[in-house]
Amino acid sequence: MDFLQFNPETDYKLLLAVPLIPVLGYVLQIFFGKQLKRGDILLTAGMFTSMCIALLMFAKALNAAYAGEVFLHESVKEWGGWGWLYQSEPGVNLVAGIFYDPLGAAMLAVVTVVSFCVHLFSTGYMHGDCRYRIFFANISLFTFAMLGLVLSDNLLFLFIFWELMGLMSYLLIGHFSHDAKSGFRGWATWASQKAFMTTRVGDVCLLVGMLMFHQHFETFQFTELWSAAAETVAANGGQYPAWMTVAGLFVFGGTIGKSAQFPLHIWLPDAMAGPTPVSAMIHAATMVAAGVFLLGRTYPLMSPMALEVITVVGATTALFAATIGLTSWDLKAVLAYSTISQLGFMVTAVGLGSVTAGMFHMTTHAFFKACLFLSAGSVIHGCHHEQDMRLMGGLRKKMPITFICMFVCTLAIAGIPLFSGFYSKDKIIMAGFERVLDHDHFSGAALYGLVALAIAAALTAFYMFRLIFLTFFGEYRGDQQEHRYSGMLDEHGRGGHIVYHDHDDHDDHGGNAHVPHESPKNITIPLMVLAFLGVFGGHFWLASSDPLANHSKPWFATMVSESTLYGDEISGWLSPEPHGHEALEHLEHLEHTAHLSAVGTSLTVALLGVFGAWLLYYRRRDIPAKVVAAVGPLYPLVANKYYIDELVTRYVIRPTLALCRALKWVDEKVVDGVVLGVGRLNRTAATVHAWFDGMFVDGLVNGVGHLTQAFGSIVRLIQTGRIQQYLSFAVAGSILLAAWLILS
Amino acid sequence: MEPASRVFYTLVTLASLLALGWGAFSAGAPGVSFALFAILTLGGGLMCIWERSVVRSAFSLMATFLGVAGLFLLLGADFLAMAQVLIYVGGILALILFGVMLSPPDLNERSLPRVLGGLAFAGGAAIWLGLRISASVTWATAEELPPMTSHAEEIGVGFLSPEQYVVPFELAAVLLTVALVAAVYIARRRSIDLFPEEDA
Amino acid sequence: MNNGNIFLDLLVRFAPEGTPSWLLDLSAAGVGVGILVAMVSVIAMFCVWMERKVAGHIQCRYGPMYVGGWHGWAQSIADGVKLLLKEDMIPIGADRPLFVLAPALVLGSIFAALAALPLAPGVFFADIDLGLFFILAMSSMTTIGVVMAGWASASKWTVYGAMREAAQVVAYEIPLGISLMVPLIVAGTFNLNEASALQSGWYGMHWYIFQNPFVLPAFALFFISALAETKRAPFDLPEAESELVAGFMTEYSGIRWSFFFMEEYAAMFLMSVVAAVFFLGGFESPFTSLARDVFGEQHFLASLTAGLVLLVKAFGGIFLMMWLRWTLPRVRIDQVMTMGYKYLTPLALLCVLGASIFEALWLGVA
Amino acid sequence: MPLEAYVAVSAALFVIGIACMLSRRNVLYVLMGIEMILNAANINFVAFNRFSGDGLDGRMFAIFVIILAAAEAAVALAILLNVYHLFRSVKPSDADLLRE
Repeated sequence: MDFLQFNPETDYKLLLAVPLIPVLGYVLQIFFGKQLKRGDILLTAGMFTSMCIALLMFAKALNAAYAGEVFLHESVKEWGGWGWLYQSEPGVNLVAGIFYDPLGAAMLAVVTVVSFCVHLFSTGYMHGDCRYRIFFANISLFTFAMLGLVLSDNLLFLFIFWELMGLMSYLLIGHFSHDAKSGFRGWATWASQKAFMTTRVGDVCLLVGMLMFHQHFETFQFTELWSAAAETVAANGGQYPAWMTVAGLFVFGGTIGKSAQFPLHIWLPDAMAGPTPVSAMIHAATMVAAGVFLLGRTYPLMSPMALEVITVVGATTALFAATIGLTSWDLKAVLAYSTISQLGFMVTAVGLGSVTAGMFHMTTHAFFKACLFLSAGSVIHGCHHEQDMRLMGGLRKKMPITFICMFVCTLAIAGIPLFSGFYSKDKIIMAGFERVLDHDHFSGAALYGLVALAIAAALTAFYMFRLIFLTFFGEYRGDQQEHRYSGMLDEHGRGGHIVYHDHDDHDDHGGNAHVPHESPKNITIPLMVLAFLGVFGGHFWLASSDPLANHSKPWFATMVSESTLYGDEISGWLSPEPHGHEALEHLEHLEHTAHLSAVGTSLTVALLGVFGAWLLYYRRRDIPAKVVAAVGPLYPLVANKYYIDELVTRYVIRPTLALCRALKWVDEKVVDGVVLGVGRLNRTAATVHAWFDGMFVDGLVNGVGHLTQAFGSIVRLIQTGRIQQYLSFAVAGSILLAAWLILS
Repeated sequence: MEPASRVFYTLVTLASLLALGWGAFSAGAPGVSFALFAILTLGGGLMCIWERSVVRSAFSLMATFLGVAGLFLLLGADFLAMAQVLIYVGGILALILFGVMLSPPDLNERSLPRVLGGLAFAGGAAIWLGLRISASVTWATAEELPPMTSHAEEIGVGFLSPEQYVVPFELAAVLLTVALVAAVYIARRRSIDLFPEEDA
Repeated sequence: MNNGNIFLDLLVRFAPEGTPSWLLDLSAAGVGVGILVAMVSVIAMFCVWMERKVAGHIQCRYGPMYVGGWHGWAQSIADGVKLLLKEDMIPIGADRPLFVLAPALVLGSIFAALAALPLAPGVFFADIDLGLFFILAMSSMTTIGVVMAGWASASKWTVYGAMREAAQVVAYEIPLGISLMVPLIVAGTFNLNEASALQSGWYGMHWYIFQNPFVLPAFALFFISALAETKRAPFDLPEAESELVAGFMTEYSGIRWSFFFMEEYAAMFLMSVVAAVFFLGGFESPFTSLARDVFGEQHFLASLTAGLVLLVKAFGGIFLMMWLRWTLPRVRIDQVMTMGYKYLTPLALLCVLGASIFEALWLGVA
Repeated sequence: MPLEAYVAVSAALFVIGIACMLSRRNVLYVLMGIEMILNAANINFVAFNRFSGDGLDGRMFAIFVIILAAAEAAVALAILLNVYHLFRSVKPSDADLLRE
């Protein structure tokens, strides 16, 4: 199959087309959108095209991977990049280019598929929205930013798209802030600002780290950065220099902000103020994935010390967010905290030294989390924008398709075997065991990470099944009005911003407005697609002529490994091959043990969690209340998300504002005073100067003028303004001249 | 007709008859032709000065132009003669008539002493100087002149050959273009008015 | 300048010995002028009759049918007699000398122009080297006559008509002259006889419009400009009868009025002949060629054929002008100006450029 | 005719042109006077050219003078119309704003 072979002549054009189609659609939509009857067709079709191209390229990549080829396409080297701020001398040489490696291939496919599904879903979900067209335009540009980020071959352009994504998340989370009828209006404004400002902290860190690396390595290109890092470390005697740890941690700061790691996770739960499709995009494919993707790109730059910090932060996030997920009643909030928790898994995996596992989890998570969010959206849509799980229940019968989709994705996220999440989570835990069991590489951080992840995995299974049981099993509680508005306000800790709206302004489904119903096809079809991918995304064996031959080789592991990601040279430097028969045997033994332990652990924790949820929220519904009573003040602490928002408000925002006021005072009193003083001094000097000017300079000039006038008044006696008089003079003069010439 | 005009035109007629007679006497048929064209030229000019109506003056100018064209013919410059008729009569005179008709017809005064004095003084001086110049160099006499031929082709070649007049020719083209553009620019109506109070 | 004039030749042949040469010249000129006047009168009368018939048939009627019998052929003669017998009126406020001079100037200048026309190869009044230039110069003088007539009549209508005439003719002289330069580039001569003789190839069909691709558009431009120059519809603004009574000739009547009338038809004839000579082959046609072959180069019948061919071409042009007059509506004065200055002049210049380039590069002249 | 005759006519025309320019109080007369002066000059050019041999210079000069006269007439007329528009007068003595 020739078309599944890489063709260097045309591939870069196809790859360029993938991000350019959405941005072109954006431009058309913004400038000419009013000419289109419907606001969605253009961009959805564009996204579909983009997805098809990305999938074609993905198929090529997969084909190459199964054939055992290592591929790494860099436009700068292969096709010639786009020179930007290029100088012939070394210095700031910026060449924008495309970087297509296995990770990029996977991400490109995931992003386009999820984005297309979200587009399709939005045509149903956002129906009737007053800024429908703008919504589609923004979501396309959002996708463009992520695609550009994935394809960037250097840190600077990655940063540019990173910032563009920040802007788009701001616009999309705040989507409802322009909708006067929306109950989310105030909250959306607030949440969008919060997301923007919070991620900005991380972005500044990333910028600082980026510039530190550029200062030392004089490049932004990933491949050059990696080899420069290898050379530097080798020159330093195998030890990472201290500045690399610092710079790596700064870069990781970007990930903390973007991927909602502790303590900058606070923006993500609030991001659900935006429309549900936006949440799906942010949680699955774009925003938070960007942070993890950044880690994947910069992994070779991270020193062991930095990686330990990363492990600790990731594990803490995973565990901490999972506990919050236990107590939340809001359907989307549970999913939001589960995202934070899963992101913690990914970050921990990178910290534990298994980039493959982290990226794998990111990919599978993208599918099932997108499906979960869209299902939640479907549920919310079906329940007329009700989000409280206490007001749901029994929806299994009423929304069968949504239920099935959500259920299989819950199985996936809970880590049930044969579902994609199991494979990726299992790989992360296995990475942890490898580090813990290996005496050479043991560290406390790794042990902490392993334990935290195991607990978090159990909690994940628990709260996810809690969600399923609350939402889909039991009796429908939507008509129990006493639950409405109760307990919701403290749910988000800032009830003032939440006004749960009861509007059915686009209730075109007919019938009883309060009876949940299945969503229309353009909502369920993306669900089914994503559910399919959520189930099987972990162990695809497509692109191979013989499916059975490769059934035990998950595509991701085949495609993405450290050697395919960073090249053999760099990966060899990162984890040197063991030498000697003994060492090799030891390694095999270690792997075997780790594998068994990991499978055992993940199975145990998953089943434990599922069983707990079944017990507490299906079988014995009285237990949760008793538990709450038993733990005492612990429950409000967790339910209020450990008061992090309050802490941030008190210890970060208020001091910042105080500082600002102080600076303002300095500016007004001191700086302005100096400036005004200089101005007064100038005025005084100018007065003196003006006096001099008026007396002497003007006197001179006027004197010349008067002199000229005096002469002019004499000359004007013959300047009568009569043309004919001049003519007579001329004639008389010429006659005299001629007479003189002749007579002389 | 006012008495002064009668006297004036009688004098002009007498002078014309004298000139005709002198021409016929001195040179026969060519002399008559010359005298006719000279009378046309000068008579038109005199009438132009004399007539009170500017329109009549303009029309009398046509006689001058035609007379000059005739003189050109006698001098063997046929191309020039026709260009004279085409440009002066068909173009410039039409433009002047246009100007006459676009301007007010209220200026009919003429200063007789100034006309006559100017004519007498300047005429005496100029004729004397002209004769003096022509006498100061030895010129070919009318009988020695080469036969007259048409010079249109010669003039055309002269215009285009780089050794001769191509630069002045191109300059003249540029001048004409500039003049026409300038004329259009100047003549277009614009909003400025030096005496706004008089508009009321 | 008058070498080759057949009248002079005849006079020289039959004159008694000792006759002064200037007398011979003068007599030849007189004879020529007499023939010219007669010719113009006949042409004008025929054109008047023809115009009436053409107009009649275009408007689905017959036109004059009674005077003289066959299709009213004597109608123009009757009209002419009537005009000659009418009282010659001059308005009180008119400027008498100019009023009298104007029709004479108009007719005289057109006669002067006609003097350069050849009647047949070798038969002409004046074989002027700069024939075309002469024709243009002389016909431009009619403008002055028209303006003079308009002003001398001391009437609003006439002054308006005169102004329009001046503006229109000055405007259209430019494209007229420039479009004539295109065949001049091909011909290389101003002389009408020579220009006609140069088209004798291809059995008399080697016309200038076939020699250079830019002559045909130039011909169209020339024809339009000629319509405007001769004040013919749709450019008959100086005498627009629905707006200005009769334009510059409102106050004229009788014989003076007929002068203007004759001038108009003489000018049409003049322009048609110029068009025929400089665009449409002049004397040359397959018939001319055939007649020359049959009778011999210098034979009287060959010359007659050539003259008739030119006459037919000229009347073809006149017929086209009449056809247009009775078909097209009159345009407004601003449209006339716009067309002349904005379209015809640049197009004519383009034609000159194209023709020069064609001659220089394609044919390798220069 | 001898050269003197042409020169005399030219001189007389020149003088008439000067008188035309000076004696009338209308811009148009100035214009007409200029044309006469140019014509007088042209007669001289052509006459001296004819009587000095078979060169072209004189006639060429005359042609350029005619070209110049055409350009001058166009511009002058435009100026005249503008002056009339501005001053409501065609007297050259009225257009004396610069005098002040």
